Amino acid sequence: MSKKPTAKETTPTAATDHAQAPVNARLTPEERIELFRKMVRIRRFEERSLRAYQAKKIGGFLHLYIGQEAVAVGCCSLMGPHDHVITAYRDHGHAIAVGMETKPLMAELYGKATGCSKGKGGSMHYFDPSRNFWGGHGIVGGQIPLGAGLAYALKYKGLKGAAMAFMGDGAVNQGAVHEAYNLASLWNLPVVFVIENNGYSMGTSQARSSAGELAQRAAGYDMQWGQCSGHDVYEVRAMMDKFLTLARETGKPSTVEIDTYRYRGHSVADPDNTYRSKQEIEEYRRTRDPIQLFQDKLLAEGALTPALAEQIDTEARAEADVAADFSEASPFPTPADIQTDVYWEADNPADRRSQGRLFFT
Amino acid sequence: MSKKPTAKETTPTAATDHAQAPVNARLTPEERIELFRKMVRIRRFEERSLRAYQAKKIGGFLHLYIGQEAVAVGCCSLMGPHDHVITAYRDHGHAIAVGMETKPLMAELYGKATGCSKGKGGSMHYFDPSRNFWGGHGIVGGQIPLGAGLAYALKYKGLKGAAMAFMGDGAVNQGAVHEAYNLASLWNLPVVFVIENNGYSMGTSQARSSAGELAQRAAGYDMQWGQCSGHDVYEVRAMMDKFLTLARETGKPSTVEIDTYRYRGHSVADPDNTYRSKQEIEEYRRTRDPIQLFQDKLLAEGALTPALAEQIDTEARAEADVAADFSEASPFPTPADIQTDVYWEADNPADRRSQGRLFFT
Amino acid sequence: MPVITYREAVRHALAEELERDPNVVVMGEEVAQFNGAYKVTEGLLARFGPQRIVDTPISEAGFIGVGIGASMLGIRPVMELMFWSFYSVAFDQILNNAANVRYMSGGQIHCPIVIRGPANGGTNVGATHSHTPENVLANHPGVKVVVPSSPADAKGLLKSAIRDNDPVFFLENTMLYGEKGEVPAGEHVVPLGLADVKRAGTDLTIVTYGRSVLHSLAAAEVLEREHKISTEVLDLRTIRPLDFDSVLKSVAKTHRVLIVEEQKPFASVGSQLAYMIQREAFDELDGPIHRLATVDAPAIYSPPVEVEQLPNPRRVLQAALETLA
Amino acid sequence: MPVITYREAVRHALAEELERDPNVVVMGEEVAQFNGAYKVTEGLLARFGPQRIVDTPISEAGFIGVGIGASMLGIRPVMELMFWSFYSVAFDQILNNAANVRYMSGGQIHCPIVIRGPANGGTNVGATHSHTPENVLANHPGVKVVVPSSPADAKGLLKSAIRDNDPVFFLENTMLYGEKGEVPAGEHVVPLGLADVKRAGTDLTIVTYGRSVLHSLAAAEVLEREHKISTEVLDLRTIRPLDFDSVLKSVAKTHRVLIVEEQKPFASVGSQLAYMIQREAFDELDGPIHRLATVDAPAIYSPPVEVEQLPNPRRVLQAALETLA
Ligand SMILES: Cc1ncc(C[n+]2csc(CCOP(=O)(O)OP(=O)(O)O)c2C)c(N)n1
Ligand SMILES: Cc1ncc(C[n+]2csc(CCOP(=O)(O)OP(=O)(O)O)c2C)c(N)n1
Ligand SMILES: [Mg+2]
Ligand SMILES: [Mg+2]
Repeated sequence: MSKKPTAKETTPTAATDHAQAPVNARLTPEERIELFRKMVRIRRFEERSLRAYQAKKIGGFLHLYIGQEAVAVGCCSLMGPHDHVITAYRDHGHAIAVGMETKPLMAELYGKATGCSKGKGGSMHYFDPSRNFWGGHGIVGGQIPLGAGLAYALKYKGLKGAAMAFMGDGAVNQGAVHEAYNLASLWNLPVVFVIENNGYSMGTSQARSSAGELAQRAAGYDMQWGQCSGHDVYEVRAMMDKFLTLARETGKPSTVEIDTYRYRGHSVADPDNTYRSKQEIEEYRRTRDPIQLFQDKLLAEGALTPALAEQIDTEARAEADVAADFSEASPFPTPADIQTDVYWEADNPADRRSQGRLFFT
Repeated sequence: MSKKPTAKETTPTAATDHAQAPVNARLTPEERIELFRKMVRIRRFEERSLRAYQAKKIGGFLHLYIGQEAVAVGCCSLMGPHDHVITAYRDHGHAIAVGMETKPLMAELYGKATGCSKGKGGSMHYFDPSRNFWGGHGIVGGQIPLGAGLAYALKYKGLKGAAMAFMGDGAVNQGAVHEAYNLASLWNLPVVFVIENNGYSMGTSQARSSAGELAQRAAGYDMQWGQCSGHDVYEVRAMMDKFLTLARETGKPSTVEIDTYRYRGHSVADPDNTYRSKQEIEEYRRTRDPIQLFQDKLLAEGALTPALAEQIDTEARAEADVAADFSEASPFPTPADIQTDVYWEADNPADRRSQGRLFFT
Repeated sequence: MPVITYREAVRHALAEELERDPNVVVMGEEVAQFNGAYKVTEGLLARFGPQRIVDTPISEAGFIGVGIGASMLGIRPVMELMFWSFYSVAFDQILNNAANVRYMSGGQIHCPIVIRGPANGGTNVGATHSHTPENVLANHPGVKVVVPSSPADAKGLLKSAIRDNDPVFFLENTMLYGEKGEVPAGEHVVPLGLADVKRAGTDLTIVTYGRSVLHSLAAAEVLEREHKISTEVLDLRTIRPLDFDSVLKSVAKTHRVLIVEEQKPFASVGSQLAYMIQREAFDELDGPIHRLATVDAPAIYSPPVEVEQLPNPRRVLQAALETLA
Repeated sequence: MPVITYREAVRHALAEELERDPNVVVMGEEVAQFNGAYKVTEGLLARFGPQRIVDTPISEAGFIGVGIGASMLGIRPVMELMFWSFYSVAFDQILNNAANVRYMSGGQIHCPIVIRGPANGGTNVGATHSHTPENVLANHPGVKVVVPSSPADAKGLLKSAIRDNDPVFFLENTMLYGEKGEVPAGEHVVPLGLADVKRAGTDLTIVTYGRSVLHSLAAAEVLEREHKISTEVLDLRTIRPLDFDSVLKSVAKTHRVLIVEEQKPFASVGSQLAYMIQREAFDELDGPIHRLATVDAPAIYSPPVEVEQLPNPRRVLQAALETLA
């Protein structure tokens, strides 16, 4: 079965040159290279994490973002000081895109105390509020009202910023998403709902899970919406800049559906043989790989040289290895750590105001 | 604040004469009178129940349907043997419209063992599966997936029928409703989602609770939708006939928004003085009362005479009084009844297959 | 001391905290323009304006999620659930997001959110509207659960709840909104996790909370008068954190325990108390711990029968006598 | 007798019931084309076709509601929750609609629906994916709750569940799917509400269910070998209805009780058992009932630490020795 209804495939976007969009045209060569570097770092980090998983260093799920890098990098590259991000469990790309270090990210996968969530969250639950990154959430769609809530706080405080709330194509069928749409539109909350449409929710193609066009559901809430390709980081930036600006300037929410693709199975446990063909994957890799496409563009632009591209890649691989070594060498949390980070009050005993037992046996 | 955004008010529907729609044109005078009688019986039943409530014969909530009678009567008058109904807590009208007797309905309000739910459900929880009426549900929006499930069963069994799932204008903001929309459209379930838009969810006007047009949200799920006036029983029938036929013939779902109005507060406990004006209510009563309008039509058509109208009203009042007397004379359930109707198995001990304790103290 | 209703006590706590801290926001269905479904928030919109007192659509998962998200960024939302029963449609937001986000982030986030509203039976609104979820809520580490029984406690505990940095679930009772009691004006703060001996006694301990405190006090009166039994009524006030030391102290005095709770019996708060008491005070017990709960069935509508389904003074009295038999 | 896995046992029960009754429908996320997230339903689509084996979107409230509605009209849906943890987004449908509709209709309706899926920790999937809601579910009268620990039980109990006319919530365990055991081929039905003595003993009763049965058996082995303690391991198998007579019988024999459960401790199934045992067998107890539960916190991710958060043979052993100390 093909990934999406055919109507979708014919959307003509190739004609526009998104490099000319002001938000891209004004990028310095260094900034362009930084976009490229982020995408490469994400990919090499994830490839390394996959090897660690195969070596049984990592438990639970590992949902790889490989193929989707231009989405997180494009979106997060637009963040100002009051812009915030929240996403689902496929969160490694966003974490690196907002600027988190790869060591604590890898260590989190290893379940180590040095992990970004102290080994308590795992792959699905990366957080870094200091970088305006609010997770990493495991329940499909559950993060979307929180994203609207971040926007609510921005508005309440009178800050000029926007929240980006990312979800997959399958998540749009969760009720909480729709409740959040209505609230955001009714209250003019500065949030951009970003649907990363990689064509599948686990083993279910979009056509088998969702009636109608995904982003268009926003219209039912009187909300602006757009669709774009997520294979081209320039296009992602051009589209997102429009809606982030709308949010920051007018407080109005929007929904953006970004067409993308994951090369790996849903998680590393997915045998990936029931719902799509090897050819489909290969076709995407060959013709629409966001890193390759951007590398070609930057080479053509002259911002990048083959040698620099090579160097960036080598550095990214080395960085991932360093992160893995760091993780390997780090200690696990202890059983005593199980009961920390549960209550703010228990973690701040000097400021505790309540009495009585917080924990039970 | 006016009831709805002005855009809505201007929808021109008055021009069409819905009496000429085939589904209405073919009605015999007796059938027309029966529609009228049902509406009158609902109103008199509810007025009587209000008096009983004021006399403290009834506990809990009492959500009156007065003003909305043409919706339930119009919709349910189209039911064939395989058509089903489910609705929310404002359910007296639907119960009478599907043919339930008023005695057990009134007795349910009195909390008597002779009530349609044996005094266990109360006003919000009327049920009569023998008449394809599946309640009466208290959690806003919670009944809508069940309605889609009734349609699922019809389809599974290969029966030619449709389910009508009624909800209020406030209920459309519940996530479960949207999940049901998507499932119904994706799976072609023969269900008509009926939004009874009386302009308010409790004390909140539509404009303050919902972004966009209500019925139009269906479009996001590739579902057909329509809007009509609920003040004219002929119009309700004309619109619903179209979508019920669509459901029965093709299995396709749809959403219909019916414009209506309640004269009473949200429930009898609502002081009804914070969100709308007395004039607004009076204006509706004077110009758009569904019973008055239909009476005028039937008088003009010659199907009804003033004397017959009078007689129908007198009979309806008498019927309500009889129902109240019946309820008054009926016994309450006993404390022992608290634990019946919990488990099918406990109620059918001869067929019980499980062992162990079902109840705890 | 001024005598006010439980409803007013809650309202005063809200008003005072709104006054004190500009980050406090009251949000919920009908809380503003309609003055609250149970009039708890009456007058707050007029006084604090629509930015602080916010009406929401009927989207509990959505708006509670918004509150949680906002709380992560430092807003202190006090959300009203018109009935706590409606937590059913917001369960994921409440018990995955609010309860877990601190943990999953390794302590980087805290959610200073309060969710409040009535959670009780006795008003003939049937099974879907009569849930008493304190057991389900308190089952989840990371949250706090408060069930005040008197106007003074309602005010003092709500003020603590709003100032608390963890998610606090505050369970009121529509049957108590009209109850009156003395409440200190102005700053009156009752810490979470502190039980209160509502009546001292020596023969029997009734451990209880919420409206069942009133039934227990009424029964204790009769036990004293007609049966010469001296009953201690211990009001837990907070379910989590739990002041279990006060329970142990009372048990060490009376050696007989009856737990009274408006809860469905299976895996209730009372079940938990019974486990803890027998575990930590086994040798103090002169007989088995008894428990009086809601009669195990969905809530019945029929008004006179619902009275018999719930704890009531007659049922408490009978259970107390059985406990001592 | 054939030796098959727990996964296969569940699958066989599904297949046999699909075969037996044309109204049985299997529905859930990825159950058909993907063969099930945990491969429980593997091959069913090929055998029974897309009308009987139905893939759903990620809309738990929606599709479970659809299942409940369909069950009211006589379909017998067996719904898979990919994880029981996702009941959080379908809570209202499950515990208001399925649990209450019979009652609120005065017994006119029944819902022969089964909801099944894994409910367990131990797979390092973190707090949101590791809920064990049997206490929350069983708290609600009107529902039945089953937690099989062995392949034979899984098959026999699921067949009973599918034939049952009340809503049955069937909690499997991803950590057990690969466990093997003897399972009768064909018709093998275990009635709900019947506990099973998985090991007989005289010094200590361990009351348990689900995967904790395996840990308890492992600990019992060591207790026997190294401490000369004879331990009875009673597997409840069904939480509601509850075979409490078997519990009483065992307590009357051993006089010492340890409850082992993979549950957050507050208001757990174990709490309920403890209340009931001390209430009905007070004089049989030679010491307090002990309970070993999950360490009270959201589920930690870190793999080696999660092992210590859950019951495990070492923790059971230690708790058993403490119980007898
Ligand atoms: C409420 C809920 N239901 C089911 C799941 C299991 N699950 C995890 S990811 C997933 C697929 C989601 O697909 P999509 O939203 O398209 O995101 P993608 O994985 O493609 O990034 C499912 C079914 C879950 N985590 N939460
Ligand atoms: C989930 C949930 N939230 C809130 C309520 C309380 N409540 C009952 S009716 C109602 C208003 C519903 O309005 P609408 O859907 O327009 O129906 P109407 O009353 O106008 O018929 C509210 C808020 C509820 N019963 N369930
Ligand atoms: Mg996807
Ligand atoms: Mg309405």
